[in-house]
Amino acid sequence: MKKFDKDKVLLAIAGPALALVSAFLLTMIVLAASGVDPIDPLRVMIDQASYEDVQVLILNQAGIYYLAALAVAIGFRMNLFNIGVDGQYRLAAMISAVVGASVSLPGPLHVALIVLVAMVTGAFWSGIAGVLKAKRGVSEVVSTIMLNAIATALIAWLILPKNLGVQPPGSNDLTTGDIPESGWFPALTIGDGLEVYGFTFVAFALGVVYWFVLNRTRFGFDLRATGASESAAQASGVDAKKMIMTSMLISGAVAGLAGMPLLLGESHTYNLSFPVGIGFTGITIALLGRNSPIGIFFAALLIAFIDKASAGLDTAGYAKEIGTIMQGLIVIAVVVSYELVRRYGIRRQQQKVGQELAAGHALKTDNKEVAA
Amino acid sequence: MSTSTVSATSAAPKKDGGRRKLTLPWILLIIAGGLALISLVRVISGADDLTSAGQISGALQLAVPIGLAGLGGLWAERAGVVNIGLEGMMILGTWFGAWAGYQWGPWTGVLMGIVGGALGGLLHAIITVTFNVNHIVSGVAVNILAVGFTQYLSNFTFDEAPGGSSKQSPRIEPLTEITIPGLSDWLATLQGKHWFLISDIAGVLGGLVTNLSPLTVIAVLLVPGTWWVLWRTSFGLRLRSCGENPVAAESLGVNVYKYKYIAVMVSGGLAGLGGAFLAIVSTGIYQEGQTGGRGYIGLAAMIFGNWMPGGTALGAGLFGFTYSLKLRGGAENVHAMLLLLAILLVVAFGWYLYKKTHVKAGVAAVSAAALFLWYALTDTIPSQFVEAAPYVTTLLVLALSAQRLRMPKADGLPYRKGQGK
Amino acid sequence: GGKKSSDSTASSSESSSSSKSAAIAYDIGGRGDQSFNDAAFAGLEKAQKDLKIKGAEAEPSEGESEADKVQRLTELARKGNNPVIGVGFAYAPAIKKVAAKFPNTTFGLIDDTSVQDKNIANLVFNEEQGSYLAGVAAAKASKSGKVGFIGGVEVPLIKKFEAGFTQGVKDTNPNAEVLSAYLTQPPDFSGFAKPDLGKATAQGQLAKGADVIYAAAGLAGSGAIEATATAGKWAIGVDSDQYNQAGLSKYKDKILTSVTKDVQDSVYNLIKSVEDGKPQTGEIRYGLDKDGVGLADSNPAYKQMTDVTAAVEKAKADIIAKKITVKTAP
Amino acid sequence: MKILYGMQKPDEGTIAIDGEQVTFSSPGEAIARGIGMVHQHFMLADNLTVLENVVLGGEKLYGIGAKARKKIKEISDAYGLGVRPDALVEDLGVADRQRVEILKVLYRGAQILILDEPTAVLVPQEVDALFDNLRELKAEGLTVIFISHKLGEVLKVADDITVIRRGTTVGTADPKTATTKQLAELMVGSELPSPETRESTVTDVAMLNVQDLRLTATDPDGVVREVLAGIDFTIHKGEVLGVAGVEGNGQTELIEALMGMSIPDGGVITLDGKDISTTPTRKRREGGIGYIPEDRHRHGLLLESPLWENRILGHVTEKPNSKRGILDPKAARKDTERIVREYDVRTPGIEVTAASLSGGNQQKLIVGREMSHAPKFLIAAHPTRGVDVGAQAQIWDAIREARREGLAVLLISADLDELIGLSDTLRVIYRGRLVADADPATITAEELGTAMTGAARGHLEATDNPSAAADGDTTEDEAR
Ligand SMILES: Nc1ncnc2c1ncn2[C@@H]1O[C@H](COP(=O)(O)OP(=O)(O)OP(=O)(O)O)[C@@H](O)[C@H]1O
Ligand SMILES: Nc1ncnc2c1ncn2[C@@H]1O[C@H](COP(=O)(O)OP(=O)(O)OP(=O)(O)O)[C@@H](O)[C@H]1O
Ligand SMILES: [Mg+2]
Ligand SMILES: [Mg+2]
Repeated sequence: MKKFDKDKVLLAIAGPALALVSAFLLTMIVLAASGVDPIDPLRVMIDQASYEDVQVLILNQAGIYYLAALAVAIGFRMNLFNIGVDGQYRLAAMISAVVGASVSLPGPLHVALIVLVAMVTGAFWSGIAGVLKAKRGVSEVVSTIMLNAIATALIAWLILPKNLGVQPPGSNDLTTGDIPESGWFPALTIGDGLEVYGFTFVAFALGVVYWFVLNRTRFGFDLRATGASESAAQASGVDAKKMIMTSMLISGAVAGLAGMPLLLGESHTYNLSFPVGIGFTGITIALLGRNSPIGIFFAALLIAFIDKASAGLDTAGYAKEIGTIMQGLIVIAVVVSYELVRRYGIRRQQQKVGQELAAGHALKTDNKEVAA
Repeated sequence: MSTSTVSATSAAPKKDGGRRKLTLPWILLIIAGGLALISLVRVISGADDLTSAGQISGALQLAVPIGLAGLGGLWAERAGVVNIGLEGMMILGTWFGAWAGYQWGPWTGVLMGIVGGALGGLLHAIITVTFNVNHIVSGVAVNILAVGFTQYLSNFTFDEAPGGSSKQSPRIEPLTEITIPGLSDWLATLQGKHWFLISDIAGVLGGLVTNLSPLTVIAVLLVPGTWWVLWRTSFGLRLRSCGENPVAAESLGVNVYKYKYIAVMVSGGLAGLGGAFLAIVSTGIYQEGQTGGRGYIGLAAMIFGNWMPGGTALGAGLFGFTYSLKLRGGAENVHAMLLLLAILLVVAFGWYLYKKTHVKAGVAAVSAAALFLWYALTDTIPSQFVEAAPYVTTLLVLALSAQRLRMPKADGLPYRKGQGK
Repeated sequence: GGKKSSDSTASSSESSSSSKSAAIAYDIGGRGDQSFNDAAFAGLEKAQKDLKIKGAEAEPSEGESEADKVQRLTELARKGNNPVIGVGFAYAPAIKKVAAKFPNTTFGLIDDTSVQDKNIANLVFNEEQGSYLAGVAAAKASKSGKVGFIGGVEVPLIKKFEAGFTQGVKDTNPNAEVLSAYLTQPPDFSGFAKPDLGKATAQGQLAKGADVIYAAAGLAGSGAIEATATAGKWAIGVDSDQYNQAGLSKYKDKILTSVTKDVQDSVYNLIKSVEDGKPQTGEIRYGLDKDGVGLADSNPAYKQMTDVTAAVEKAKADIIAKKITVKTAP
Repeated sequence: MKILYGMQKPDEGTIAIDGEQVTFSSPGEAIARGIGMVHQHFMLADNLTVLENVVLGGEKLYGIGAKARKKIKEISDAYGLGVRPDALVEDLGVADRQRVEILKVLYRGAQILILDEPTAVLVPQEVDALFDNLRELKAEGLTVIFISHKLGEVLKVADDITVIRRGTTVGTADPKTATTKQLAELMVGSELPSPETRESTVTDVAMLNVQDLRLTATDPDGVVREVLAGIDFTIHKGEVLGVAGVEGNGQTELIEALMGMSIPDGGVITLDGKDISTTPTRKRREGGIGYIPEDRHRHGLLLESPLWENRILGHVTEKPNSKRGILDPKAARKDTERIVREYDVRTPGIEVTAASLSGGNQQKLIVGREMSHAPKFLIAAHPTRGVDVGAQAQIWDAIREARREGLAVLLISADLDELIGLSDTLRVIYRGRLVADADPATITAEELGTAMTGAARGHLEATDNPSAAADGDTTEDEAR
């Protein structure tokens, strides 16, 4: 049994390593093909990441991505494709910012209220897709795409000064007003004024919760079982519709949290330039991290690194799209190499089964093809 | 994958002919009814643009890229490959279409747009078919790469061209538009009279024959074309069999890999054509971020249309229509839609009452009343809600229509040759 | 980005203050948007040429947050660029933070006066005044008494354009009707980038009888201009003189005029003031008076419409003389 | 057979057809050489019509239109297959599918026909019809390779018998002289197990009682059909109630209703004195219902998960799998090892995925899992389908053992010998109703088969069988 595990570890490392190497090689080929120095841009990026302030940026961004990716991963774990994380996250950030700015409570309570409102809002928005799927069989892919756009319109309306928004004098921006300091989440200050959002740590802690719930609770088992085989899960006693609803709600609630690091740690208001597209990056990261809390962690760091490090490319005279290309290549390289490694692993396992049976009970002898 | 087909027949005694089929007369009747209803709303609300020729041709133009992306999705998924990379393939289509279009004319642009999309399809096929990787991952990767590559390439191409920049291409010569001279004028006058139903029909027909881009005609023809190829040729049969039961197909000597490759490349090509349409016909220019999620909407249209070409076209048409309503008339048109919705709900109320489902009837009645009130008490609705109209409509239609979606059975599932049982 | 900026910036990133250097941080869209950002770049370019200084640029990436803006500005400031100009109101909170850390650097902030400091120059424009003139011209040129306004994205900035335009139309012809529409809602800023939406919207307004259409929609405006010109009606451009824009040469005859917004000059002026040792600070407002906004008259057809130009001139004089105050919100 | 059909490549050895040596690298080549195969698991695409399934891959022969339809009718009539070309395959019963498969092969003009376990899902009458078909084909000069576990059938239909075990030929036999016993010994190296259970353990304590169960299903088009009606039965402690029936007559629905996977429209289900008619599935399982599903891949296993997680499946709320909502993987693992040991599941470990086990071993794992929770009532649907003889015996033993200790069993099977051998009471389900009952001690498979086609009703007596079967058209009238 122990030997089996060692193989597993080796295989687990082989995948990502193979992937990163080939992704960087491919990027270099692309650069060389377009007549650009293939090494220097990469050097610039790595250089960038050696600055403390960029590192903090990466970490903070990774926390945001981590939450978004967790939200997506919860859906994926039971074969629900929540494309709507983006809308859920924005709506939740907006509503919770409004609530946060309009009340004043003692510190921890204030923060807790904002977080709660965000989770409820996110869950509400994803819950619509959940109800439509469970009750009416509407594909969540379609409904969440639509709900993203509807969220945009709804936010645009809500944030008008005549509704819930504020237009600060002299500004062309629309905001939700400022959250008083009691509603800020304490940050970890390092060096000269560099702040790691406190919520970043909450995000990573949530990864542990995610792992625990999924792997150590009955609910998590049911959820994974549903994802692995809906029919088998149903026969095992899982109420599929309830499961769809529950996981959609949880996914939305976590999506709602994705706006919190920024809202509680940086902007303290929701405005027109609050970032868009986090949910989509979350999809990439969840897929890259194969829905595992650790995988997602590294994937979030990697994507955040490329994001932030490539931002410095244009000041160094290179197109910063190199970063985007690199992300695409990494996704492909990672999944392809995972697949290759997986196939190799299965082949080994099959061989083992075969050998065992041949040796022990002589039911089956060896054979080269693998049956799935 | 090829687990026992044996137990699939769970349904017990089944009367034959239980399946009611939509026959042509029925479809025509439904269309006529819908038109009459819209006409009624137009007359009451005075929103004359509801069925004007411009409205219809605008709708058509907005629907074409979505419809093409949807058809692209259909080709891939009918062969068992989920294609969420449509957006990326569309982006490639806009870029290649514009790049070739501004240099060598629009038709070359169209061709290169298709090629560009097909290249994206090829990549998707290599990853999903040969490497058997999760189709969604691959699609997402294709999307990211398409964005990255086109933006990167623009720095070397459009940026250096006169009239272009790193974000947009120089102008592309337009394709000559088709208008049937006498007919469209006659229809236009007829429509101008604002008669009940007749003007509406004239408007719709007028929209279909006025200032028509040849590419629109091609795109529309691709709908029946796709149906014919996939459902009436042996090529199509083989292709669909790969999406339903690849192992069975393999056991009959069908080269599943080949068909999947072809399907995904055609899929990319169609999405690319949609992109080229955007660049060449809709705008005459490549513009970064121009597709703006239309690939995803196309995918939604395909699911909406139950993986059938006609349904996909219907989904795209619905979206194009509401979108055009929103853009052209904004508040007024969408306001009129409130009335339409209210009337539809009254119909639903009657139906539920007849079916004796009182709770649903109640909900329908209350919603209808609320909508009537909203309609009567306001003259317009906030532009933000107008913005959401196409999406809300799609969602409502999906939620209210009975869902019996049937996706190809092996759609999105991994397949490896020689692994069936 | 590409090769062009490399020569100037690659070196400036290494050696800091040996020679003077100014920097701009772009708004979403970045350089090449043929609009707002490009105008700012033109100002920097002019400064590079005339003042012999170096220029640095930095573009935002999609979906970035305030922290990234802070980081970008900090980096530009730390490398000794002075002034550092944030293009667009989105930079306001970031500039507030960074300006405090670099008291000796001047920060320019375009389109916002909500954050102020000794070393912040708020470069703002009276877009509503230019738009008012466009409204006057439109009302005069319109035969049907219906004119159209198309905004790219429904944000307060663009609503200023709408407000001025509508007021100008109504003051000139109280019976005229203004049809207005926006292409997208924030934070979906693609309304500035989808010409096909501009086209469809313009076609809708034309169908309703509008015969002059003013599009304040960035690039999407080109679609509106195309549709309007094709229908033989008048289009009014925005930001720069679109009559002279290469991409629109086919439709130039039907581009009545354009509402200009001299971002280029404002950037240049700020850089120059820093260079001269008397950095601008506080609100620097560009209105009709300083020709910071205005109405282009490159189209000969426009110049021939003397009743129109006369009305426009009169309105302009009235605004400068403060006889007319133009609203900034509809 | 996969090799013969070009789906897999041999390491060594030769194949000769008509004395000519051949090698195949794809099924296409095998088809071209006149080989046709009916697979153990049907190779049909549900969402395509019969016509489409038949012409697929052979479009060049007669096109895909009217000509092909004519040809299909021709073949169908010639061999009495009764195939409707335009029906969707998903609407067909198993026997019909079987015929479509045969038609597929004939359509291609195969000279060599391979049938892998073609009778596994057929009732005796259908088997006879199939054999008639085969004899006709034989008369036309076709070669037929017939693979089966059912020795009686082999003896009945074959002209020559080869026995294969563990991938090698272990012997040949002449059907005219060989007996099933001899064949069985060749096959397993020992005597063939039988499902016979003679001593009765039936008590008079009712464990499961079902009264007037009714279930309707609504088609997507809104047509309401009755899939179960008037179902009444009681299973006592220590009793095995066997339900015979052609597949698709409501067995699946009955199981689902008992498991709580579908909500019946009427009727009462009582388990051990408690009304569970509206209890959710999970509660029913906790309450002592064990379930061996008819389709283990769909309903019994998470194929891509390790064995120990499969051991948890269905019993996640019970010991040793979890405590107070929290899983206990350690205990679950340990218990999995026990099951592997006790039920002789052949696997190198409990971390391998369920998919990597053979069907028989998967089934043993499921049986072990269900038995581990000391069920009061067990639903065993086709417990030995597709399972090798050795595993079959073990599974039967497990059921017998539990029955002795007071387990009530609902046994649903297409294997009539298994039904007759294992059951204490027999009922026949036809079109959603229990139409007949019989005493397993006296009934024969043929008589039961007659009742399954709906031709006989009421209490089946071995002696009045002929009169019961007399009035009906017995073979054609199967479910659709
Ligand atoms: N000699 C062998 N060498 C390697 N693998 C074998 C051998 N015999 C059988 N197998 C494997 O065992 C599995 C079961 O084989 P197969 O389905 O052909 O058996 P079978 O004899 O047809 O059994 P059944 O009668 O139950 O269908 C297959 O996946 C096959 O690959
Ligand atoms: N190429 C191979 N080499 C070794 N073992 C194999 C190979 N292919 C299949 N097997 C073994 O065959 C078994 C699974 O085969 P498969 O899933 O085809 O069985 P099955 O047809 O369900 O079994 P059964 O016929 O007994 O019901 C496993 O034990 C697997 O390890
Ligand atoms: Mg077999
Ligand atoms: Mg087998």
